[in-house]
Amino acid sequence: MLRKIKHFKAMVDLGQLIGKEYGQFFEVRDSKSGELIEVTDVHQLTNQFLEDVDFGDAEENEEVKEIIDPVAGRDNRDYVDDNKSQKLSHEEIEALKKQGMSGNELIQQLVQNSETFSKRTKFSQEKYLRKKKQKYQITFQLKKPTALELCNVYSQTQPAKIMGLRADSLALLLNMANINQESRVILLDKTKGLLTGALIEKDVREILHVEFTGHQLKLQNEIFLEYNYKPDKVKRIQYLHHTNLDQSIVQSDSLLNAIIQTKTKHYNSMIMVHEDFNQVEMYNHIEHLIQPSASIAVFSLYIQSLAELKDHLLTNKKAVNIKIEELWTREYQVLPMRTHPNMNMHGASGFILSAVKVE
Amino acid sequence: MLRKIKHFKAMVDLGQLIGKEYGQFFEVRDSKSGELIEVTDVHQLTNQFLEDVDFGDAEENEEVKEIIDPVAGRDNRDYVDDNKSQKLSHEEIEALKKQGMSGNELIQQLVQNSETFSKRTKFSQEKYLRKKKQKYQITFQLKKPTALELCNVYSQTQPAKIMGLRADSLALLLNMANINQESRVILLDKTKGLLTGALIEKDVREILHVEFTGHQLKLQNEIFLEYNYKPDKVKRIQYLHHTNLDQSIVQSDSLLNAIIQTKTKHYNSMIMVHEDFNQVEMYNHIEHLIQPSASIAVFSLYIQSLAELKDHLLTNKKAVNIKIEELWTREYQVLPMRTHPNMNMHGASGFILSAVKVE
Amino acid sequence: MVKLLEIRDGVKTKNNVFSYTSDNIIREGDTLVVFESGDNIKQIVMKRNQTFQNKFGAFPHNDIIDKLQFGTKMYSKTMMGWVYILRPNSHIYTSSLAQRTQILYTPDISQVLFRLELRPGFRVVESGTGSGSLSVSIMKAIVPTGHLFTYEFNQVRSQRAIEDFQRLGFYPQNVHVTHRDVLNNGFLLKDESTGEFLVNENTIDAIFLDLPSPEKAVPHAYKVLKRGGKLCNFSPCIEQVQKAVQEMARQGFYEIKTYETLSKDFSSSHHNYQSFKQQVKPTIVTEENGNKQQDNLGDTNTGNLNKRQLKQKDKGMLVTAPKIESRGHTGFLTFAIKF
Amino acid sequence: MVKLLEIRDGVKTKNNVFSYTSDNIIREGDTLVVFESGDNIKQIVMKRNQTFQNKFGAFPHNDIIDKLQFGTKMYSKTMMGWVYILRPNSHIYTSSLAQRTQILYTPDISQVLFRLELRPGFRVVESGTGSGSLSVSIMKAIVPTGHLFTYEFNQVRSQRAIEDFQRLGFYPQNVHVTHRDVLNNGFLLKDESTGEFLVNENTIDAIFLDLPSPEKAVPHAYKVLKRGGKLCNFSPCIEQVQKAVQEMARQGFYEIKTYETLSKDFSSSHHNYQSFKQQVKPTIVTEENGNKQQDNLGDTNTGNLNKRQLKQKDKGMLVTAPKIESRGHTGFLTFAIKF
Repeated sequence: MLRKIKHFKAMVDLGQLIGKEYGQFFEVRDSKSGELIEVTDVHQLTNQFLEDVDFGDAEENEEVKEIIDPVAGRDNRDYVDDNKSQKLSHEEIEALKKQGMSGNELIQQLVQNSETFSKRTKFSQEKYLRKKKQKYQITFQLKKPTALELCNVYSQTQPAKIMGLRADSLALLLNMANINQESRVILLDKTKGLLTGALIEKDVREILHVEFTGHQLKLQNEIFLEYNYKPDKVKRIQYLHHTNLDQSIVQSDSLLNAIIQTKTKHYNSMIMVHEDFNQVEMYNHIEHLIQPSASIAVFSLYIQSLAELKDHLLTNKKAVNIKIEELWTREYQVLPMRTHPNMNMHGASGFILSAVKVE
Repeated sequence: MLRKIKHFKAMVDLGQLIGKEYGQFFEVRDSKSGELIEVTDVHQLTNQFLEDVDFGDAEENEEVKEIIDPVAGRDNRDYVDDNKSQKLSHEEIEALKKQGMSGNELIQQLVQNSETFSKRTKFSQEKYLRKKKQKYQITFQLKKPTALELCNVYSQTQPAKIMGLRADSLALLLNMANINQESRVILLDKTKGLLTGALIEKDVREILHVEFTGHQLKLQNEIFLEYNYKPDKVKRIQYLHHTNLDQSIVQSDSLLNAIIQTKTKHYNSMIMVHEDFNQVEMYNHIEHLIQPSASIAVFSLYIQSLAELKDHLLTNKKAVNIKIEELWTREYQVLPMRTHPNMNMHGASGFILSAVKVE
Repeated sequence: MVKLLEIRDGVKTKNNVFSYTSDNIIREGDTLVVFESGDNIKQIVMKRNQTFQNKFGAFPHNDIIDKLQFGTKMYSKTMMGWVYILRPNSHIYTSSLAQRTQILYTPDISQVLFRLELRPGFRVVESGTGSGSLSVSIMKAIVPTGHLFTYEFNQVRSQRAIEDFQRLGFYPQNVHVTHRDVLNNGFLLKDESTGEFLVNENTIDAIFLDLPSPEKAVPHAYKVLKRGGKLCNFSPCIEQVQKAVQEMARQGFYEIKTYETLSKDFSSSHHNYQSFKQQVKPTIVTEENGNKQQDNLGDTNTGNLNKRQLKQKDKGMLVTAPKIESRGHTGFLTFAIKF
Repeated sequence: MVKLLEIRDGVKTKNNVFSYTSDNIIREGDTLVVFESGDNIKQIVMKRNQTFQNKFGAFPHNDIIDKLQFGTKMYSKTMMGWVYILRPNSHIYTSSLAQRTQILYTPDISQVLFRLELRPGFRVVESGTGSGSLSVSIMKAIVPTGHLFTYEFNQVRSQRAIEDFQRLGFYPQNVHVTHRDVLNNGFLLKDESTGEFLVNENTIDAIFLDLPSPEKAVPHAYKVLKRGGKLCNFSPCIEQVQKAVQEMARQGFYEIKTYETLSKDFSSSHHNYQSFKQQVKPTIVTEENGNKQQDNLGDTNTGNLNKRQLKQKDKGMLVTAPKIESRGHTGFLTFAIKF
């Protein structure tokens, strides 16, 4: 999975990445060759947390103050011209960027055109370079396609593909379904396989994926394929179309009947992220396959759907410990003198019903 | 309005308060006479904000550190015995409290039984007294019965009486209804008059209170009466039972007909906090009295009710700028080294529909 | 620009943008809101012989003035389309400003008005003026007899505010705009011609601060507030709040309370589920600006007839969901009372 | 206490409290949950000849062991009432602990498990152990081959944790409990008998901190984590977060992200409105623990017949509302990755 690649102006041969480890950061050394170099200084990535911190093995400290940003106000006071001795104008820098010059080359230009760089202490020079790298250098990271990473990508770019599932809701869903390496899961999944993949990641024993749509498996599994699982992991998944659970069909087909028999009260977890049909009808359709005391977790964007399901389970005494909850998750910017919750948030966590099946 | 009076063990003659100003704080000087004294040192009330701050005209500072609380951890680390030289045991102090001793007397006891009090600097003595006063002295404040104060009291103690309205929601409701001194308001109020009083507070010109229940006005106005408004303010309110708006009744009664005629398209604000009936039906019942371009604001504990009303207004093109929103308000503890959102919050703000009527 | 005068309780009151008129007719000089959609709200001032243009065509002011009521629909000259013409309320006024600059939003404004307990007759101080969005809401609450003293660091913004307040009918009788750095110079204010204090010590009922270093303004605020007067501070960063709160306690404020308020917007739609018996595709009917749109979620096109039948019989389950794009933070509101 | 062994992928796996059994029958030594209501959840261990007592009477273990399935209803000896006997899941386990001590709650636990990307085989460090609520959830995620090293400052708590983990089938094969002040002594750990490192530098996949001065533990955490290993810190106060975050950046963590997660619980009920035509009193049917209750909102008693008819025909509008009493804050979760 190579995200952020679209940010580059330079042509980069991704073949360079083969053999590299997940988690490594790279930047473009120069724009012509597109050669990638590995980032080795972590503080280049986290400079903003450290603006007024003395870290590393610096010997001199007296120049640090000169490049501290003032407290961010709401009136753009956080803009500070910290480079008055820079001979390149803002417009010239922008022009160089437009020409496709790599961040690395741009910073070399800035250093050469700085009247004071050579007069700085070594510590101050390092700090200057880190700041400039964070500003001009585009770095990217090789990430392993995990449920967390895939969920984050899709919820930011194509939330409809994964039924609006957010990372925090997926986290709660998996936990309320008590997913662990012992789980046998009956799954009603319309997240293109994001959820199925998350279960495989937890090394569950067995998955019965009940299909409620007539589309090709490949389309339905678009995201599942991005996990790149080996075949031995994938074979734990069984797919079954919901019509094969119709009583009339099951009874007339002795082979199907035998299979269904072995799966009756077999599954100790049930997860539903699907609402093409009424969720009460969907639940009733697969209910007989769920073991008593199994953990049930259902996601919906609409509280109305879950309220109906809760009402059904409660009225018919089919479950206990039934709970409908909505998560509220917000990221915080924790920076020196500029700590506040992020100004924008994903406002739709959806709703999660959890319960324990009883008889 | 004298809240907190129940906290006292001593009998206190409230007659002492007559002639005092709203906003003043009092404490009981001694438990026998129940004599009240006015609090004159604001820092006694706000000591916790100032624990490690040098304020006032203190000349010495060196002893301040001795009484600083450590950072609050989650394991009761915020408990500190700052008075090892106190001869009274915790049990003895509790016994004195149970005897009905006033906080003021108790603190005098503590001072007399402290081995180190007299050795402290004047600044340190003041700080000690402030801390003890905040801990043992019950202070209370004379507050004017305003919409804000009444809403806070009822939402904490009897939320059902005011339909679950929270101060922040009431604030938004009034603002979305564009309430100002020019407003003519048609009001469907089941908050026992909390809302009616809030409108009088804003000095609105005219209120038509449409009643939908058959109860006595006095019961319905239980909270309104606590505002203690003068008659000239109250006379701006007209009460009308909803049955008097039925077309059949209006047409057969020429006097009523004449009144209703003058009120047709008369009101430039409509507020509804009432759901004994379907809110769509209630709205349709009074709709003809609302001026085009009037601001509409409806509160409900249930989003389902407002969704129906929104659907009705939208489908029939009765309003524009229709919005359903839910507030999320949280208080923060902002104390030195112990800043965090409050651990408990009122989770049910209810929902507010706002719109502008059009024709 | 002619403003009507009304008599109220014996006091002559000049009308402002929110004033009531029983005939509801639009007059020359009125500011009105042209509402195309929730995302497209414009303010215009009625002037004879002018014309408002949008994608639907021309809307001559002469066809509005003395003819149309607020809250009605108006077709363009070519009948290509229509807009609603509305009397501004403070929320719509704020929304129309939000489209051009960073402002305090309605949920926060509501809290400020209510928790400062503003009412007619109050003398209020505000800094900075900014876009004037909060100023207008404050004035809504304190007219006809109250007065707002608003201070702005930026001269261009303060000049623009004067023009806006004049157009809306608040200036000069209800507001005084001062171009000043209050962090260094405080709020004391003299009338330049008479030398009399406009803002003196212990004379202000309520004060609102939205400044980069609020702790520096707190002592100035304490000075001009009455005993029992209320302070409200708005700051986006927690460090600003911490400093301001400590300074409030030090100065002698009490009941120091810090809140954060967010608002969550909900969309609603009719969600039609498939049925096991009758395999109908799910249909989501969403609404936007009053125009019904249909949005098929599935990929195959089955059972159109059934779908239409379903719609006629039953519009499906009415469902609501919060919108994904939402504001995560605006700022912290700290309230306090002068002892 | 006899534990069944299962063969999985050739590895003998000792069962734990969450293990699956295809017959679902309760055996001696099993920990089960007695569910009276959402507010009354108890854990008990099955032992022959013992009896569980509650307000409904006696429930002899001998009538359960080898006889009843998890997830079924059991009547008391006297038939006075019944309970559900459930297999614990990690959420119910956490809820039952919440009734006796301050713990990390399920929404936060879910975030920790998912964002640390725990999976079978992981070697995880946790401090402090506390009530062991998070420990059990971590072990759920990393068994059968993973191992948790949990450190606790308080000796009584660490001893109690060992007993709990043993009863639940995790100790000693999946967890090592150490009584230690990690702020001063770090996480390096040797096997006392062999002298071999149990926790050595660069060997840990994930680490969780819940400590009063987390910034002091961050350097120790950096030392034992693998490259790419993940750190999670939980702190209630923003000042602790600020210090910890700065120390993380200083040590060489990246992707430092701080979140706050709250969960809002919803109740649901059937709300019956009055009708203008047929003046019936509003009835709210609420549910609690599966028992239907009726709660009349009005004060006069009219139309009982109509009310009953209404109920039969139409249960009213199904409405939901968040509960008033709700948690406003637990703590901030900060995640970071070792470079």
